[in-house]
Amino acid sequence: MTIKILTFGIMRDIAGAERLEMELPNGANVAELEAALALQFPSIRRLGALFIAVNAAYANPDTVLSEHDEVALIPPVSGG
Amino acid sequence: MTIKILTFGIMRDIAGAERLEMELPNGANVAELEAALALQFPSIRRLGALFIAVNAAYANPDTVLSEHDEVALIPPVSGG
Amino acid sequence: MMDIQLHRETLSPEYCRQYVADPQAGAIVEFVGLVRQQTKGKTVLRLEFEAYEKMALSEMSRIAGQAIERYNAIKISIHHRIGVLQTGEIPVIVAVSAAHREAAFAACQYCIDTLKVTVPIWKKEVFEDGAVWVSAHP
Amino acid sequence: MMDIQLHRETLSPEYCRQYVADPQAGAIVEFVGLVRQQTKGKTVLRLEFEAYEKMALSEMSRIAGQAIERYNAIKISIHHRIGVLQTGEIPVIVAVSAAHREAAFAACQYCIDTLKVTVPIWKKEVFEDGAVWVSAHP
Repeated sequence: MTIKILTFGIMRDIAGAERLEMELPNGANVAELEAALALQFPSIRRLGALFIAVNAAYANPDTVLSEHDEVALIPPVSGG
Repeated sequence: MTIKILTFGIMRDIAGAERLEMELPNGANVAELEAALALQFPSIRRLGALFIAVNAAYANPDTVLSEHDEVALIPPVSGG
Repeated sequence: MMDIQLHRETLSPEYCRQYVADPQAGAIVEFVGLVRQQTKGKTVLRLEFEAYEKMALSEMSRIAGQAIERYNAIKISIHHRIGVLQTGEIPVIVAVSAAHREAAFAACQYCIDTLKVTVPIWKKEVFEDGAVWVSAHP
Repeated sequence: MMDIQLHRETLSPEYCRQYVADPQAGAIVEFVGLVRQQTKGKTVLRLEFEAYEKMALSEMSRIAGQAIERYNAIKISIHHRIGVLQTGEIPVIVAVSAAHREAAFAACQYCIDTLKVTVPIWKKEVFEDGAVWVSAHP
């Protein structure tokens, strides 16, 4: 399946794009997405943290993804 | 010596006047003033507290008074 | 720097906030008191504040100076109302600026907490069936 | 009740304070962030804030809801700026009303502390010699 991904902050600089698409096996979860991202963008490891949001809420590693989800990469926030 | 005294809040109601004068021996201190006040106005004992200010600052019991001082009776405050 | 005032007219939170703004400040915390309609279940008609004005100003200045020193606050503005206040009006404002928010919160809370204990201002609550000097009796 | 907004234009502390005023409230505490001239000794030219807007609004609403529940706050207003900000401008406002001041202070501090940890908003500091995403690296 194709997962559509939004990028923000430094993660957008690392990805070089506002939107990514990644191919994952059907039924893949957030942990598998994280592993695929770390392979494609090794500099993610130097971030303080990287959280995944699914449909605008923080997701757990075992959250299962589907093609209709809005997935976002959330590097360390710095609002306020 | 004659000590001029300002009253505020409930202490003004107890004293029945905005200003009092009390006769004290020369060299009397704040503790002696307090004792004289308690004799003249027994209901002071029912207050939560009564502080004495001398020249617009909180005074200690052993602060010595003089006729030129501005003395004020400070019942429990409730500003804010 | 500090700005300490007693007023007989409406207090202005905008004024106090703008006073404490500063190029070095990353945070402003402002406390605004309000006269509530009810106290302990009884309807308040109005409040009457009186102050030993000279000493109230010097005590508020002392408190602001302590807060600047202890918490490294940059600027503090404390305005207190005196006279008759209706429900919804503002009896007191404390605005504090600091480089960081923790200091601004701590200094603002210190000022209002200490003001309520030491500043010679007295509040009379007026109800339909009488009036009381707040805190007068234990 | 809560009022949660993201804005591209100047934020208004007056608006937020007036939103939270309430006949049951005895205290309003308002936190106002300011863009400082200097950070870690370097002169900041400007800040650039970006947000995952939909999620930022829902996270700020969640935080306000928790603060109302935990601290018995009455009303909360949280406004956050996005886009380009100059020195002295306001990136964020948190205004809270409560019956008593302790709750208003605690709820306001909870909201801004939590906002800084969980709300998906990112700040880029722009200096003469470059720019950094704040907090990106440990």
